[in-house]
Amino acid sequence: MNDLLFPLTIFVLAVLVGVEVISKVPATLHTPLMSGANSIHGIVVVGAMIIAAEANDPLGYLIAFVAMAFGAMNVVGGYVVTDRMLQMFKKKPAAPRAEPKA
Amino acid sequence: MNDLLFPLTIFVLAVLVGVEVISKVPATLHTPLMSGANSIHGIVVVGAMIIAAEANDPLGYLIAFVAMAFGAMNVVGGYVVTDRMLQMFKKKPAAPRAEPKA
Amino acid sequence: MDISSLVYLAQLGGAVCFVLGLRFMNSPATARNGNLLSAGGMAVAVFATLGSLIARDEGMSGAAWAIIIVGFGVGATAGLITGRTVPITAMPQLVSIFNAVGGGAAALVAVEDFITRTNAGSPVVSTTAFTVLDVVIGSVTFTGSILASAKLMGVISGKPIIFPWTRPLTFIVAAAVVAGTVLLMLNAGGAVPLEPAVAIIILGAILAAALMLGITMVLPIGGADMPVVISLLNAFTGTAVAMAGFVLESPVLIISGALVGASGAILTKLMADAMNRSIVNIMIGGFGGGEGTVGAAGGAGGGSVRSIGADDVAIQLAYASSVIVVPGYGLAVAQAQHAVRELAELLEERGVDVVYAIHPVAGRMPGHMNVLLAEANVPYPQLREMDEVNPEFDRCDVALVIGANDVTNPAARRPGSPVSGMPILNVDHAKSIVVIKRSMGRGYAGIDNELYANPKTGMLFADAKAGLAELIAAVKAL
Amino acid sequence: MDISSLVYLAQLGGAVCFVLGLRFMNSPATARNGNLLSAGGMAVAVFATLGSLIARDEGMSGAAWAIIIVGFGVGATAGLITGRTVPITAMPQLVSIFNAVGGGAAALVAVEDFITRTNAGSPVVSTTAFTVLDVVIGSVTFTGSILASAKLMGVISGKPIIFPWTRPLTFIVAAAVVAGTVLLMLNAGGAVPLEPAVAIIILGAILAAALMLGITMVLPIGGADMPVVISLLNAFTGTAVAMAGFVLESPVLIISGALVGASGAILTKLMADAMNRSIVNIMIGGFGGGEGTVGAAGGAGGGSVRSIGADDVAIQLAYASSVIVVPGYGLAVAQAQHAVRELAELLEERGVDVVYAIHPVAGRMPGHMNVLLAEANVPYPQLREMDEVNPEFDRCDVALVIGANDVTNPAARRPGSPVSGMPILNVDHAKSIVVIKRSMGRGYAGIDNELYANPKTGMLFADAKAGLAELIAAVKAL
Ligand SMILES: NC(=O)c1ccc[n+]([C@@H]2O[C@H](COP(=O)([O-])OP(=O)(O)OC[C@H]3O[C@@H](n4cnc5c(N)ncnc54)[C@H](OP(=O)(O)O)[C@@H]3O)[C@@H](O)[C@H]2O)c1
Ligand SMILES: NC(=O)c1ccc[n+]([C@@H]2O[C@H](COP(=O)([O-])OP(=O)(O)OC[C@H]3O[C@@H](n4cnc5c(N)ncnc54)[C@H](OP(=O)(O)O)[C@@H]3O)[C@@H](O)[C@H]2O)c1
Repeated sequence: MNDLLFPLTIFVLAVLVGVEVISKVPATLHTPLMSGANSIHGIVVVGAMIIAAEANDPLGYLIAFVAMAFGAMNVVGGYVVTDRMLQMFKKKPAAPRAEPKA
Repeated sequence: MNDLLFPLTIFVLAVLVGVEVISKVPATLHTPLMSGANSIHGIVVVGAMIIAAEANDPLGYLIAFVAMAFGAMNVVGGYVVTDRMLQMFKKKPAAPRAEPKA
Repeated sequence: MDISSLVYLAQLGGAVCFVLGLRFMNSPATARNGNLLSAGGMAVAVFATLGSLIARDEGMSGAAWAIIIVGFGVGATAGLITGRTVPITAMPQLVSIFNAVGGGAAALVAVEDFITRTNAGSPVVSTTAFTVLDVVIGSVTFTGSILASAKLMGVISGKPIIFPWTRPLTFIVAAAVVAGTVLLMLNAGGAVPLEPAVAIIILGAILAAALMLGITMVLPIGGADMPVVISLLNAFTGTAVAMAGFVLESPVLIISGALVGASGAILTKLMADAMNRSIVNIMIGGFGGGEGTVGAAGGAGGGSVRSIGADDVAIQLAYASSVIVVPGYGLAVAQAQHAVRELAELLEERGVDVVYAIHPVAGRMPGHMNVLLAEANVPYPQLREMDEVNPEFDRCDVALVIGANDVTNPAARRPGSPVSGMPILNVDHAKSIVVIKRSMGRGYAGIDNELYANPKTGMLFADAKAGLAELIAAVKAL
Repeated sequence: MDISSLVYLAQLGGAVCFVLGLRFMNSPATARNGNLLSAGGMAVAVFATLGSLIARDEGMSGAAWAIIIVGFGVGATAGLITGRTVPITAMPQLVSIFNAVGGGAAALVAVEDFITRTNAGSPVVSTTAFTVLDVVIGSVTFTGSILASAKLMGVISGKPIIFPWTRPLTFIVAAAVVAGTVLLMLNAGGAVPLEPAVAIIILGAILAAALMLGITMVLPIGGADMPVVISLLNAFTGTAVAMAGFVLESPVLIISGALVGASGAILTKLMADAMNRSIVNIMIGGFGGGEGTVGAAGGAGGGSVRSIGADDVAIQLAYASSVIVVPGYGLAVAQAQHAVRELAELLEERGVDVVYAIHPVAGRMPGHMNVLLAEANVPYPQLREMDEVNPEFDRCDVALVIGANDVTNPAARRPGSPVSGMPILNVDHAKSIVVIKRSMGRGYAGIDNELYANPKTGMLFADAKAGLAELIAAVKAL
């Protein structure tokens, strides 16, 4: 089998998964969702690691370093920000005249 | 890469697609949907064709023939029945006192 | 690009069509096109495969051509004829038959592949595992589906059939399957070399045992639970086809099979959830064959039941400004779908607003009421789903319950009853309630319905079709 | 099982976690766990990759270790600090920055891979195509996202910036990208053999041109459309990462990238739909920088506008039995989320039933109001989505509109206005309406709102925060 067919197949299937998984998200969660999807493409850090391991000249080192830093910023920042946004969607007991506690 | 990893990957991705695609179907369409999914597994007819092409003894011929007929019944009957069920879900103009036409 | 790549892409395209087809089945408006798209994808995948077989260096033998053409012709004709002629209310049993043959085909594919490989002396552990899985799942589906179909058709009793030996037999047979599997795996791994003929006989034994398993699995389950069982077996077939894909190294089989396996499993869960039961519970069996038992006269709660005549009901209906019809299993049994449409049209001509309240599990299969009423050409917009219609009962003048029981039982709102937790139609919120059924007989859950003792409720004791005919005549006479 | 298979399975598991994580984000209750699951999957995938690199025969050089550890440290610190400290209302611009670096990283990965391959003399056509796609999409995203962020931060004007040369420049640059791509493909195919250095310079030129494209693409788009643009660029980054996966033959990159590409595209479409605009429309630009224009005094329809004082409003609110608060963009601008919660709590103490009506595109990003009100600890159950709350306006005593405009404009129900077809909140069905805003200024769509001329409407002209403070004082004084 042609070497391209496997990547193509998983690309197509992943696109289908992506389309299906989103269309169910309520509008109110769109922003956290955008942020969550944003963190996922931080997986590019894996690509940066692979080129870092293979770089062998100063230019290569530089590119790999920048890619590594960029990717890490994407992935770490993305998850932290998403979590901060979602943290706010907590249910509070609907206590009409709750005294401020602690 | 191990020969099993590719099939496994597409299996996993297809399971994810299947899970996502169904959870959105309204209850009223469950029966046609069961029937529609039923037609899809008629794809086994492709497998029957492959073994038919490779069979070379009477037992093989017999097995391939039965598999072929079973698969074809599944696929053709499945689509026909599903279409019949869905045909009935047509919108009629909500005409309270529509005269029978034609 | 070489032919095999083209074929591969065509098959992948077919699989994508399957997914999009299922997706379009989300909404009644696009569902039919979805099915056509799926069928188109299937045609592409099948013809691409045929092309690839023809284009092989060794070509295709005459025997292969004959098998493919005649086999397809026979199967397609059978599918076409049954699919076209079977009445719409017998659909679940037909789907079950298609399931059976699909599972059977998947099992046979694996068997033939195993025979070829074994005779060629080249079994491998991973393929053997998938072969056995395919054979077992496919065979269980084969007999299980036929049995499920027979129960629904009434060929054998719909009651749960439990013999004292069923349980032990199941265990023995299952143990035999496991033992055979282990032997074949050891053979493939080279640890226990077997003669090819012996290996094939072992596979045959596994197949026979699995066929038996399918029967012992479905026998103890009541007829009313069959739709869920059929859905589960549908998922099984999908899984078997995916296994066949592993065996034949065919990605399109893997993708389509896994798709059906997963979607079937979700669908089964949704169906079971809607009835407030667990899949395990249903599989253990012994439930759901008890409808028709007559409840204590007078109903639950000790309140007395008020009987009402067709003429009174006709007046109530004709002068109401809004009526909600609540159809149930009894409507399907009596085949009264056309009669109810006729009554609704009569009322609409008099300016009454009529809608149908569709409970997700009214009847005996999901969407049963929709399929039934659509057959009678009830306009789709008049069919209202439970969540949408429930608030409207507060504003409606008459709720006309026809052959529905459990889905209206207020006992579901309290804990402690078999239907507890099941969402119900708020029929008791209507200003006035009329129930058409033959007697004080119980429904699927086998419990009394306190709705009948509600002072607002009038009972019109009749077969649904006969009762509706009386009502139609009475309304016309007004 | 060998190490590479294990690593592969770990990465596949990570990808499955991403999907499940997104799935859990369906509902507020599970969303946070979904994000954690996704992060867990990421950690597994990253460590598995590290393990596989260490386990390679040639091991990892000191330089590689240094790059990975220091690079990760620097990036992670930057992400952590900004992620933790940036105020919640500045989230979209931050997401845009993360987008930029993600796209940049994807482009750099392809560049480095290209350099290595070209110097080794082994370019192939298919990989080259993916490399160029990756570089182009990644670079466009990089500059486009930075620019989008700058517009939202106000570093540069949020108004659409259109120079006469923007359009021609875009075409010239795009043509250069295409020409470069063709050259590189011909080189890889062997038709036009180039020196490695030349090929690398061409790729550099493509990269530079794509960076320029990102700028010319986003410049003409108004600040208010930026959330949609950011979402689109998010999908771009996903696609770039998938391309990087093709280049590096890394399935996990392909799956995750395609997942984000597809889900981002759908999300972008949903966002654009909710504003009743098409993506193409937005990308053409020139719209959405015009808020603040003062409408004709007296409002649409020639009706006159009634101004009302805080004390009057306080009495109306305090003695109402149910109040629906309709927050909009002005509430966010004024940072009045805490004030509105305080007012709502005061009213609840007096027994008034208060809920918030959340229009899907109120504010300037989807979910803006939810994020804002959640920050002020408004209990989630009080936030009602449009479809759910619209019927309640008929029964509510006072609708309190705070800094919302377009989402309440009845003109949307008629054709012929820029907001036509957008579903709106049925504020005009309330018994009485109070609007807090600074002036008769227009909203995002730049049109007058006839709601203000409705006889039931009283206008409380004030900054949202100041106006609410007055109201709180007045209610306390009652
Ligand atoms: N939809 C599904 O997928 C599915 C699948 C399996 C089980 N179930 C279960 O089935 C039940 C469905 O509820 P349901 O309210 O539709 O039905 P039901 O509770 O089973 O009650 C049906 C009623 O119809 C009456 N009836 C029977 N034949 C009739 C006839 N010829 N004319 C008039 N009435 C007749 C019976 O009373 P008389 O004998 O007094 O006439 C019976 O009480 C639920 O408990 C559900 O969980 C549903
Ligand atoms: N949510 C999204 O994803 C998104 C993204 C892009 C665009 N949009 C669009 O944005 C619009 C959103 O509608 P909307 O009703 O929320 O807002 P809007 O129609 O833009 O109106 C906001 C109103 O708030 C007032 N305002 C501004 N600053 C204020 C302050 N400090 N205090 C009090 N009031 C203040 C303004 O009037 P004054 O000047 O008189 O005070 C203005 O009319 C829709 O047209 C939507 O299509 C939405």
